[in-house]
Amino acid sequence: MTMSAQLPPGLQLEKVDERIMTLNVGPQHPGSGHMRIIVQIDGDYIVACDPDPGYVHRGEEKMAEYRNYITNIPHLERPVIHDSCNILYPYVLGAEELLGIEVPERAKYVRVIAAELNRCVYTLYWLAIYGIFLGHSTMFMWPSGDRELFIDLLEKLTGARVTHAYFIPGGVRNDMPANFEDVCLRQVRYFEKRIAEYSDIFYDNPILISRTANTGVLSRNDAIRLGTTGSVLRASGVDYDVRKKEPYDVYDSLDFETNVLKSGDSYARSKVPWLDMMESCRIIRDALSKMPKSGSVRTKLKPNPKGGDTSVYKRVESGRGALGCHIVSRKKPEPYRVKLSVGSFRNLIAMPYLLKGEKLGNMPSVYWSLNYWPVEADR
Amino acid sequence: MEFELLACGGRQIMSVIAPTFRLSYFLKSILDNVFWIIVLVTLVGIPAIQIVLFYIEMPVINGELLTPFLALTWLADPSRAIPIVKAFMYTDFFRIAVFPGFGLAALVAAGTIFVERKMLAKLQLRVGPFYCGKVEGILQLAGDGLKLISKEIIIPAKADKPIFWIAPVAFVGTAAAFVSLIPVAPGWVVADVELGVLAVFAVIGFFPIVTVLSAWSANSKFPFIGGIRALHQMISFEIPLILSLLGVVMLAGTMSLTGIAESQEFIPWIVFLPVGAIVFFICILAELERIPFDLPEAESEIVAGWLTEFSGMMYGLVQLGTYLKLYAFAALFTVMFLGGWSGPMLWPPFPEEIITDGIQLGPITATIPGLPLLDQAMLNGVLWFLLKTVAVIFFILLPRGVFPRIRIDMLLSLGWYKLIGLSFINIFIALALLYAGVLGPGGII
Amino acid sequence: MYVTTGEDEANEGEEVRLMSTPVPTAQPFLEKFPDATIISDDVDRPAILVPKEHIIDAATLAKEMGFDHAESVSGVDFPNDNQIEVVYHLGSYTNENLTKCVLALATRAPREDDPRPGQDSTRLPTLREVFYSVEFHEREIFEMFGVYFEGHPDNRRLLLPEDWADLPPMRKDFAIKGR
Amino acid sequence: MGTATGIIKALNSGVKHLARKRFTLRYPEQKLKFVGDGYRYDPVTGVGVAGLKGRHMLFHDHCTGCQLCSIACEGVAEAIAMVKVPETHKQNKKSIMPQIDYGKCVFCGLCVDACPFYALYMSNDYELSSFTKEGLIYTPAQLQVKPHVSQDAEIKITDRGATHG
Repeated sequence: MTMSAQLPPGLQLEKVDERIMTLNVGPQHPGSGHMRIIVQIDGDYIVACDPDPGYVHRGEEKMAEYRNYITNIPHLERPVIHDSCNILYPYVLGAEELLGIEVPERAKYVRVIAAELNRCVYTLYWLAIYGIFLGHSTMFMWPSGDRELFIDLLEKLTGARVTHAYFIPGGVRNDMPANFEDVCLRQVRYFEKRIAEYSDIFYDNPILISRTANTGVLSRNDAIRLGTTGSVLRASGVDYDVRKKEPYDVYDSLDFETNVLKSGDSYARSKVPWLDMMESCRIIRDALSKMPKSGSVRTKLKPNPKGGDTSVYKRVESGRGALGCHIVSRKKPEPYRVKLSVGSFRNLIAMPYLLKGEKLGNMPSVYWSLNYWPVEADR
Repeated sequence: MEFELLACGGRQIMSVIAPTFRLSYFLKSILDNVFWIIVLVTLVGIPAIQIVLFYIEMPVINGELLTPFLALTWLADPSRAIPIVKAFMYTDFFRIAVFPGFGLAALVAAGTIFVERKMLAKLQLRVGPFYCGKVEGILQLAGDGLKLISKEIIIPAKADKPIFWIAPVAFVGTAAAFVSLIPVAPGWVVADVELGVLAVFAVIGFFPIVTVLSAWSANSKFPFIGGIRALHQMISFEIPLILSLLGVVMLAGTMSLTGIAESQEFIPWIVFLPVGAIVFFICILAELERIPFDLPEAESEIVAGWLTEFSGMMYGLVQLGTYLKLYAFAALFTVMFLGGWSGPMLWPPFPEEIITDGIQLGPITATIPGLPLLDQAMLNGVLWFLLKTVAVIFFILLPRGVFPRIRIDMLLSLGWYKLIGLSFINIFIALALLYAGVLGPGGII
Repeated sequence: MYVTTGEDEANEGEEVRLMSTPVPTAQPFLEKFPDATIISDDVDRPAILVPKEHIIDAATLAKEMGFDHAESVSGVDFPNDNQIEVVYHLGSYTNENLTKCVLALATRAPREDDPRPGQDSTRLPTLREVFYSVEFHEREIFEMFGVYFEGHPDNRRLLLPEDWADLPPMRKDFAIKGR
Repeated sequence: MGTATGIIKALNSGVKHLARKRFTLRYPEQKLKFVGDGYRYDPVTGVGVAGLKGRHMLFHDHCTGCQLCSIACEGVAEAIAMVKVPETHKQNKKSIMPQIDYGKCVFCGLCVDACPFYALYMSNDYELSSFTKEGLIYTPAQLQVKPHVSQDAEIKITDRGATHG
């Protein structure tokens, strides 16, 4: 890898390495999250970038091998507490297949609603950080405040504000409270109005567009080749959403669309989650209307269920992209191996690739537009 | 071993956390303090009193030379203190430290910080400072200042210490020098320079130097990048800043800030030179390092830019300098484009009897003759000036809630291509107005 | 923007073709590699166990069938068989017929009894040349299971601290305290 | 001119929000209202009842000392320990009841799901902070007390924005 070949014509020097400055962005840096990015810059240009995650590695997969299928639930949601329903979803689906449990129809709808509410919670948090990374403090405060709407709904539904522990093999822990539908519809309708207001100040803001458009462009081929997922992939023009392509639970009966943008730059990557939130609102309203009004929401489990001698791979679409769970079972109450294939970890590979040759000022926007959540990637 | 520990009084041994209390040490510390107080009073206090007594010319008030004795008697009788206050108000020290100079600017700066926090909070659907000071957090700034003062000042180990210490003070000093050039009301200006506009640019030219010096002396990567960015930004925006004012200078026919303010008694120049005003305003934002041009302090890229290594009150001083600078630039905009203090008379005229008889002050019945201390025109001018300045400050603060930060290459291309071009257009407009005989010295209006 | 893509090989521009293969089963692998074992013949979740000598060929075959990215690479330790299994879950974005399908391509490497850091005798060929997206996943398997991927350009630790001097933590003989 | 229009639109949007209602919960004065009296579980149907997963409520007259809650917690937080209680109940031969360490509890509520005797529920009380670690350990006698909570703030949506009324 010759560095001089990466530089613009005027900057190609013989001893280019003497001009390189190494910046440690993180883990105590305000623009990094819980990770370190070792950035080498030449003037204002990034010539090399080496992401160094692992500062919040907690060994969730190892812990899962020592706990049974039920007690794993509060642990496995820890990597993304803002998206805890979605990260539990593939595990729960896999456990249901391994343990041979049927899920009641109403529980499937409740699950979908909880998952979509959670996706909004996560995306709003992500958007808030994206705003502050671009120096837009209003975009930090508005989503943080509007997130309260969904946290409030989830708290009514599950009893906890962030770590819900709501999904369980066989359905969900508890039924909806009495007037949940009305409250949910009212707040979601308000949120749809509210989210449209983001466009004036953020998404249609000419300064933001000129700042993020055409930066960190990930072409369609590269997005596929690097195996990126979620909003990064859809911003690069690949129409792939697990909810559409491999519908789990009741997503095949719901009315929604996937949002695909062509340009593949930071702007598109930041806009796709915003559009997804609107679709989430649609899904919630659709699911509330199509849901069976009564019925059980949980199949009762045996006290200490054992899986077969097999393995499953289930995946769902989380806030950060496809989230797969590979569970290997060896006829024990505990899973033999649980592997979470998370979207953040898959998108991480695009980071050194995109940041090389960018300006230093684009580093936060490109980094965060990858929808990367350090805690989830480390697991 | 224990005996040794006790014997040395817990002083030399690092592992002893609390030194053992001894009455002798306690008495010694008190005596130390008394000794130093006596030394300081002898070396500083008495010479100061002597200088005041024998070398400073005291003012002549009511036909009497003010002696310390007279001053003390006037302190006893409040009504007789008024002439001293009046005399004090006409000294240069008052102008520098209190009214058109530092005191007013610091007051406006403090107000700006408070308004910025509350307004930004409103815009972002928050509450903002709320609990400190009972009324909408009005004492929050004082609390923050107290916190900054009480914080430890940490100097990087390999910093160039003298320069690093001087930098914040020099920053505040430069900002105060800038403030001193601003005329607030007719006759009320600290330094009434003939070539006022040039003097302003000479002072502004110090800011990048101070910034780069502090960034360089910190000997750290992030301040270095921030300092270089600040240098780029300030230098490239000084050119359109100067060029955009040329139109006003040409039309007014003078470079004195007072003269420029007086030249727009009826119509402010912003009416004729809106392009120049817009360019000047954008340049102000860039020079002040405010969002969307806060690249030197971009916290998500380079931690806090050139402020990264400052701690405690050093950081507080830089912030004070920044807000003084903000006031000064807003005031400059007011003087150059909005007509300074000119405006219809809003201040109510003083009642006749107050001017002739003075004020009866409550139960003591101390009549204060010789009012008004400040005449009506001056108060009206200050009112208009502050109103306009506050309006400009509002527009300087507003983008912080609305825009994201821009990138350094966008910033430079904006400064070098667009704003310079626009300021030339502005100059041509001014020249056209001048040669058409509409405006300027000897013009129609 | 003067550089849009970083690595040299990226600039060659791989043709992403829309292929219309029939919905695959695991059969083509069995035909080509007779010593492969079919674990699952499910339409959506086929699973094949391939000896490690053929893993690159098998991955190439999978890529020709239309699987274009690796969704997940997970390792499973089998101390009873004295083997470590590495499972590549391959998915497809481009092939319309394969969008539901996740192919589990597994291979096994012999597991040394006493894995010590620095002695990476558990070796497997890397699939990075075939699927670029396995790069970080293989780094994770390397540190978590001690499987050294021969030919991987960047076989460094990823998540564990630099001073980790114990067994690879995801192996079964690394026991959690108190459990 | 698209840029200028966009900038003006953004400024306009910002200024408009100066008149909006503030969307902030002033926590110590206002407290959010929750559904019901806390998370419950019905072991017969196997379905819970929605509610806040706050501090536990232990009904001494139902607890049999079966340790199922403690076993459920073993894999999660190890927060529940079974301790001797002075009182004697007919159904509780061993006189042991759960004691919960809220320094460890993650409020997942799996212990409530494990209880087959309607003895362990969760309540709306979430203000559990203490100056000492010992203060976070709640004995069975403390868990028996019904918490006194005053929570009434709810999200109200009006034309001028949402507020916590």
